[in-house]
Amino acid sequence: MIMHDLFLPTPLPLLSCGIAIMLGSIAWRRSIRRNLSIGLVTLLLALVSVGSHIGAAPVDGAALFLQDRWAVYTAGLVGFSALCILLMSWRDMSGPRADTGTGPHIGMRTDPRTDPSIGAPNATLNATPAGASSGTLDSTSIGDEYSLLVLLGTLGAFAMVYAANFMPFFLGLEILGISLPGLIAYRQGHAMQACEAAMKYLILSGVSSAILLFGIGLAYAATGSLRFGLPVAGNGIPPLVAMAATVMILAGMFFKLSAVPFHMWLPDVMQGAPVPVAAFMAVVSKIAIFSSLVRYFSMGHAPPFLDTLLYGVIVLTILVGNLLALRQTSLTRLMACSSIAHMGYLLIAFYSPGPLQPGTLGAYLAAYTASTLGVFAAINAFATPDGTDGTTILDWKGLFFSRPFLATAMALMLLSLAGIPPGIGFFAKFEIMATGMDHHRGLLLLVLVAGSIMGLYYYLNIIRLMMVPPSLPAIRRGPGASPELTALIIVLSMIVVVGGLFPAFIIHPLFPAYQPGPPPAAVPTQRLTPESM
Amino acid sequence: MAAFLIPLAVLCPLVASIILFTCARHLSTRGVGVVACGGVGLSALCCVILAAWLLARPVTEVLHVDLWTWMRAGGFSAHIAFMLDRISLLMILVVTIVGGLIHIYAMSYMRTDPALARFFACMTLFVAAMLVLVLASDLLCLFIGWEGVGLCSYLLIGFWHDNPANTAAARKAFYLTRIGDVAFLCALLLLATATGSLRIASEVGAAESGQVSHMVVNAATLCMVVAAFAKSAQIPFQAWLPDAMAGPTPTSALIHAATMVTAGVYLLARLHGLFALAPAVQALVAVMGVLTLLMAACTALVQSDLKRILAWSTISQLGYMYLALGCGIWQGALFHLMTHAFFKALLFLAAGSIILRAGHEQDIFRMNGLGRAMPGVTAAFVAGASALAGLPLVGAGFYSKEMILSGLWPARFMLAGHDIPAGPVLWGLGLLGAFLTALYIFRAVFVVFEGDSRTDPTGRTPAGMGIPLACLAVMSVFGGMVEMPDTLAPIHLFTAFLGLSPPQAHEPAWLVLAGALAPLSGLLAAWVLWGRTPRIMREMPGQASIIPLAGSTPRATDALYGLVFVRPLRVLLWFVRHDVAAYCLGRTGRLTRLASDRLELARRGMIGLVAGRTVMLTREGSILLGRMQDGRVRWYAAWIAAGLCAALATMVLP
Amino acid sequence: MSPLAALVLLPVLGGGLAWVLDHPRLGAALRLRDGAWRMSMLTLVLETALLALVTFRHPTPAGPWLAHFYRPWVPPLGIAVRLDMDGLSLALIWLSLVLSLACVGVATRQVTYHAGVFHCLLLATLGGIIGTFLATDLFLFFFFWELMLVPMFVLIAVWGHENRQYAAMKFLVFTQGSGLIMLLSILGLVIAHYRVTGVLTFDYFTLAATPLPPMSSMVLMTGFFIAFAVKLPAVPLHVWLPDAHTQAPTAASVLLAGILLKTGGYGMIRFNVMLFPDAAARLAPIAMGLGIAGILYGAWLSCNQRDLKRLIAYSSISHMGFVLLGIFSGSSMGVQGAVIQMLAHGLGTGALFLIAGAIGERMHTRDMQVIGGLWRVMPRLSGTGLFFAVASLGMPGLGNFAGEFLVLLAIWPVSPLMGALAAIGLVLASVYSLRMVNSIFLAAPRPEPIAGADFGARQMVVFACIMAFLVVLGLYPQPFMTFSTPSPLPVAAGAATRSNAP
Amino acid sequence: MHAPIPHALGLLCAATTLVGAMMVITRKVVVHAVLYLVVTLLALAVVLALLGAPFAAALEVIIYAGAIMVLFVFVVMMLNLGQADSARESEWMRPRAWLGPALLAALLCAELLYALPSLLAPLPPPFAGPATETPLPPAPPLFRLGVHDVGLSLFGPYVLMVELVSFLLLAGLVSAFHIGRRRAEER
Amino acid sequence: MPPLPPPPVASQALWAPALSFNESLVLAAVLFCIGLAGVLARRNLMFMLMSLDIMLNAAALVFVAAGARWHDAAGQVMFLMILALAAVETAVGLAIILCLHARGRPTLDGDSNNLLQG
Repeated sequence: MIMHDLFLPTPLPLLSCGIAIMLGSIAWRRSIRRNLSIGLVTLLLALVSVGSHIGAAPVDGAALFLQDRWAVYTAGLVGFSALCILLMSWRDMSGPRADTGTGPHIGMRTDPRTDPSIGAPNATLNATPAGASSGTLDSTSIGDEYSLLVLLGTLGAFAMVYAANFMPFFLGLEILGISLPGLIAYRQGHAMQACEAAMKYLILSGVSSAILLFGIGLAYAATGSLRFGLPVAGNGIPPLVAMAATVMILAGMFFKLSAVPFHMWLPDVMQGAPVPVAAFMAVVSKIAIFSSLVRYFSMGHAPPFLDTLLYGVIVLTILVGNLLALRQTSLTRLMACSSIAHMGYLLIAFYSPGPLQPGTLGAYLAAYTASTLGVFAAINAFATPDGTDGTTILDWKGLFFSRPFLATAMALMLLSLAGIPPGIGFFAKFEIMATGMDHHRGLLLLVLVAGSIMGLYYYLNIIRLMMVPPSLPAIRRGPGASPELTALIIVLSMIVVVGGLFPAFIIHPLFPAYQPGPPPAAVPTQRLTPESM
Repeated sequence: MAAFLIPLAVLCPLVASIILFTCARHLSTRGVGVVACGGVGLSALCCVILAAWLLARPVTEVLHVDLWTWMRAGGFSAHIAFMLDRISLLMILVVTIVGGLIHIYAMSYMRTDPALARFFACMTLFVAAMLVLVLASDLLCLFIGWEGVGLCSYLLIGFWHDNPANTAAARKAFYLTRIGDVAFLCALLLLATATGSLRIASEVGAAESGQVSHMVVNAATLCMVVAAFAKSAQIPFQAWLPDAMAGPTPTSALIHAATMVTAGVYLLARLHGLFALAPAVQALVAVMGVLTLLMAACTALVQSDLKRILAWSTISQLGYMYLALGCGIWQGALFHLMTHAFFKALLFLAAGSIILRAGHEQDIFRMNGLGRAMPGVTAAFVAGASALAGLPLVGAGFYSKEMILSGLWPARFMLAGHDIPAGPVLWGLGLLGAFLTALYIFRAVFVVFEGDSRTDPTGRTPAGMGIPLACLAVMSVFGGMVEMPDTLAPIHLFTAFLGLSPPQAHEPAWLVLAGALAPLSGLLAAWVLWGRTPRIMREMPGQASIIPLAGSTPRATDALYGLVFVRPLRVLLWFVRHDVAAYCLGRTGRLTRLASDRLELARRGMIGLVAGRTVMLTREGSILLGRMQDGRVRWYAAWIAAGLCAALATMVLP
Repeated sequence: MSPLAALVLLPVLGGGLAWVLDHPRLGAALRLRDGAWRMSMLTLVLETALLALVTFRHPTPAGPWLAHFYRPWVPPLGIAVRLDMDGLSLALIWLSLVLSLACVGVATRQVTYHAGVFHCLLLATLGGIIGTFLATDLFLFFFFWELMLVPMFVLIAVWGHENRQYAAMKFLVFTQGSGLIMLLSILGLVIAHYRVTGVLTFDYFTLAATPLPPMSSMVLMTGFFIAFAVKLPAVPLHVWLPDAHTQAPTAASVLLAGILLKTGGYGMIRFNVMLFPDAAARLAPIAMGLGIAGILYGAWLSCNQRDLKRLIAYSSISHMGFVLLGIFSGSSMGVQGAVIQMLAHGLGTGALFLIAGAIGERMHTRDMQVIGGLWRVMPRLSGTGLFFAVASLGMPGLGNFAGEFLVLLAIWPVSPLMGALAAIGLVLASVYSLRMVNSIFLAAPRPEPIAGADFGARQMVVFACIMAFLVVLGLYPQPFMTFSTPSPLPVAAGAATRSNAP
Repeated sequence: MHAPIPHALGLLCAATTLVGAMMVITRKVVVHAVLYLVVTLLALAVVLALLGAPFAAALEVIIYAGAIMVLFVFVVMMLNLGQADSARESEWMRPRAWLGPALLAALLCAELLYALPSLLAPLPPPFAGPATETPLPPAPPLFRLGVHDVGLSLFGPYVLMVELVSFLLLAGLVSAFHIGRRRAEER
Repeated sequence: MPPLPPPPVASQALWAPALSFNESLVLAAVLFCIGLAGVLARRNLMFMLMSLDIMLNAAALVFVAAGARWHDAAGQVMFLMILALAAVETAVGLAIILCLHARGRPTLDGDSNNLLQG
């Protein structure tokens, strides 16, 4: 009927189709492997098609969706991350566990002493109807919604990334936000923790959604339009309404980004969540929301009345995130805190629009994505069926000697996060500093330096622990990670190293500012005027 | 040929030293001795040839050997360069010949020591360093030798390192001389900055032509005086030398008597042209010299350790030399330096023989009556003692001391425009010193050799020790006759050797007479006090009562050092025994951790926590509720709300 | 490939091969014992040969720069892989190689615990250091600057002594943190240049021509200065050093003291004094004050230590104080003196750490009061130790004195008081050096018998070489001084090379 | 300007809404709160209707006050709450516990009211921004938007959003299903 | 997004409102704050969920009022979306509440027995 004036980026219908097919498949016969495969294929297709769209882009720009370079880039990152996360959970969801008899476990710790709910796992297993393969898996009954929820969450993230209107943005956000409690609850063995994490997430995200919605409402009241962007107060409306709207929208976004003081939930929730889901929260949802944030302010041109707010939030985020991370003993918690800090670094780049900014944001997002995914993949690979869960830092003690490959990869990722060459994080942090320097964000950069030093401490603390020689002379070589995890880790390591050594190579195809040649002349020199110096 | 011989003279002992250091295990005791003595002997041979060569030339002839440019930077350049003139010729002869004799002596003396190779390595290295010192034509090059002899003295004093006292003495010596070295370095920097070079000749020339400001000359000479005093153990640096007797006796003979301590004298004599431009400094040198002379002589009078007596006498004799230098009689100082090298080496070596045969006993009061048991050594020691005391005609010291004393009489100081005729006073004090010298050395002679034999000396003094003793004894007796006062005989070989005109005899003849009588009266007094009734004096508790001040001097000095330097340094060291910066860092780290903890607490809901605790206390039995008060989700939500409020506030507020 | 790039890459590649060779199965297959060690030696020998080739290549290039390498890296940001070598870099690279050879030759064969990784990391550190000495693109410089720290961190953290983890952490946090401040300065400079000229570049020569207002050049230089002062170390920022040096394994201590500290001095010459001459002149009083403080404070603390390696570490602080003093003395003489001092200190202290390592290996302690006199049992080790202790106290005729004297001579016209204070450091130097000598070499031996042999011929050859270097440096430093004078910064020439390079 | 009676009705409904909301958050017994919530929602529905959105008002009554509240009641029944629970609730609701939240809420309210257009419309805005240079009309006109308008918009340009909302519902369904089933299984 | 409809005919569109735009905004703000206070003050998860619903309703009210102000149906479309969101949140929240209730937190206390904390 109105298809001709619809504009729809391809990943969205692709994902929808995937979800529909998956629902159909579940209805027909439950099989986790098939669901996972469908999910992987869908995500792969979506990833491939991030740049394409259905329908013609409306000329007046008043579309629900929009597909510019930035959206394509972040959508690519989102798709890639979701793919990685689904791959990461492949072993846990589908691996044969007849021999261990512990059921599917995602980053689980099946220590019967600590977990009261593990009382009768076998009874649970026997009670479930026989699954696809050997009849001992309960993964068919438990795990089949997993890929569905991942796909749904990814769909929400895509919707946010492409959104040009408050409505798809808000819906995407909520789809993502509603999928997450379900995903969080996948943590077997720690059912109470998972439930509690889900509860916390739901309540707090509800509050933040309400704030965001109220903000959007005010924006709508001020402008009479749902266009995704800074509201400009319309006829008869005092500008303060638009400003309040912006502040409230920002607060909602900051909650999802877990910027201080809206950060409280993240460590708890990530600790309670299964490892891949924690990765999903740390990467997919944050990239999506960050992408929207940048879009909202049209590449970070924040109005001046937000200066105090942004300054305060950035400083607090970096400092508090790093300070919190210093004391953590749980690895997922630590990653949560460090991700808070990384959001702070990203916000510096966000807050410094200019010729360097797109490259910086791209580089940093890519670095953050690859490194964080790598860390989580390593944690997941570390978790072995016999009960060691990689989420406690002390578990990693002496890993360099028992599983050198895994430890090296982990060290590489952590170094990249800490911003030490040769990881891509080094270049990314360098770019952030360059961008900030360009804007004379001296205070923020000093805070960044301080935060980086603290970060160095806790990242290297893990590396240090991994290098503590094992007390037992007999080195037990743990079972190798499953092939898909190994491959994933290798790919991520390659990205981290290659990106670190040849940053131009990674970023060049994405941003016109990165085309070779003498760029300075071509760069708009709005910031080169003497008075800005 | 000569240009080749100078480096060779330095190189011979150096190579010997390197061989001894590196091949210690492969050499027999004999081999070690051969290498060491061969090195020094060859060097002595070179020196003799050089002497023959140079003496055949006019007196003003100076042989310069520039080996290479050491460093050249900015406007400054320094060279590794040697020069041979009459002064350095005298010095190298003394060093190599006396040194050679001592080496020969040491071959026998140290025969049984397991670390013989190290000993000789240090000894030969010392000779090499000393030769560098006296031959250098560049002050920086001289500094190599200057520090080198210090290092060797450190190694040799602490040679028997199993005893911590020895190593402590060694370090004390090094530290004190190092202070002087720093002063020397400052002098070098001053001069180098002023002239851009450190050539001795050019320095003196520049100073005399007025290129160097008066201020710089004064400062530089003052620094050098400090350096020389430290090296020569003059007040206030006198403390290290007596302790340095902890080393083997040949070491004492070579380093702490004959050569190294005279390096300061040599330096001042070498730069006499420069010092002539700084009369105030010269006056200071003279005053300090005479003070040291008297103080050390008094101290020597109350010592009971044979080697310490000799050590204090060294300090005292060096005081003479500085007195002479301070009054501009640098040739007298050099003359005394030479004779002192002879007789002090003799005295030390003889003392070494005595100590060896007395079973390593050094207390003179425990070795009476050795005279009959070891007549040869006794004779040598007495010869040395009379030379030291300056007994007229039979002691080399008489002539050199006479030269100084007669030069003192007319001495005048030009201080701040005033002409102070200080000569007679100094002369009188010098004469007193001569009296004291005779007194204390013959005290030792009488106590050691006279009286009943208390100890039973064993063995015989081997020929390897006897021959050097004999040679040195001959030199001590006759070495002074190369220069005589006109009153006695017009022999002025020494001044001629230095290329100076013989001194004009202005002084009355009774000066010579007084100079001769003073030591004789000292001898008499010693005989009266110790020769006749050794027992009584020996039993007298604390000879310190005779000269109370002198008796307590060494202890007082040490105490003073302790009070002024060591104690504060120790205290300071104790205070900063930990790295302050590291401590501060630790505090910062703890603060950071604390902040992190606090944040964590805040996260858990500090307010809720506090409130909960209050509730728990006020209402009984609700521990559960108290724990429930630990704010969680609401607390998080409250943060969100608070953040929103703050955010809105930033917007609303201007 | 250009020799310069090969110089940087060769150690890294060799290290990788060493790692591979250490694999037990591979070693067994090749019938190779100590495969990693042999590979490292081979790498170092090759590297030395390469360096010799660069050094004695004919014809000598016309300018002061001996070799160049240029390859674009991140063109949009004006980042390039640019390596240039002048006499200063060459001298320091020679020092690095000599020391690495010494420490691989003497100290690392005993490492059996994951020897392959150990050698790989050692060589990687070396590669990073050489890169630091060569890089003339500021980004590249920073890249290497950071890169060399991680392997060193691992070396300390895994192979170090009892408190290694803490020391490693401290080391990395300090150096890395200061590095970030330097990065801020680099970026500030780049952006200032960009504002003026519109050209975004990290090229050293181009940036050297940036006209800067005095205030901002001061701020930028301070950023550089802090990073280098941490590395050097200057006094309030030295806190990491004693721990790191003490806890590091022998080879890492040698590298740390011998070369890593020199990157600080190198950076100060290359990036502080030459990039910001005016600001450096204004900072000079403070820097020189820090230098004096370092000389005295380091020596002072050194006097207080019982731990042998700690004593040497603090003495390093004292020696590097002279370097700081010389660099900021404002005269070429001072810089020359600082370079000589760096070379001499690298050799001397490196050797002392090797000896301390040898002692630790034999006695299993670093406590000087426990070690007791060694001369009777190990005369060669003790003699060597004595030599280097004497060198460390500034004996004329050895390298340290030449450096210290030149520095003092340069500082004297500026402020005789400072010169005198610095000279007092020499007294303290004698105190700590001789205290060390009298505690472990020339002292009463320990009652119980000592296990372990004296130095063998191989060790003695290595040490003899180092001694010979020190003596040559002390008695004939002139060629080094002439040679290693940092090339002046001809702005026009720099621009010319830039235009030629691509 | 306002018609007095509808305006009074509107104010009354608004007041009812607020009072109801206050009662919701202060009740001890969950069922009471649910009932007050229903009252609040009904009053709000009237407000919506008075604002010219009858469709929204109807949905509010049907879905919110109807369906969702039934869900609440259902859960309350399942939870099997008793006297002990209400006692605990009153235990938790001491004035001290209200102090912080009330302060925060009041502060936020004050800030929002400051930012929103004043109730006394003709007053000049606090900041004369560029967008408000034209004098404000005394009372802005409101428009009635019926089912027709909403339907056109919903299935016209926003049809994709309807699809997205369906996925939102699906996500909620799956999540709730998953969580709920886990409860059932592991009990 | 559709272009704004043409200005309506005054007689048909202009309608004397029972509540002015400003009043409804104020109502929404106060309602929002009451809901927020409820979330902050109550420890029972049920009450939290209800407070959340109040907040969402406040936001929905803004959209409706603004839609009437600008004569834009998108406001009511948004209202619908919020309604859906509220339903979904409530459903998931109640599921979690049941889950928690069944597993050892029968008091539904959001504060106590937390396993996840710093």
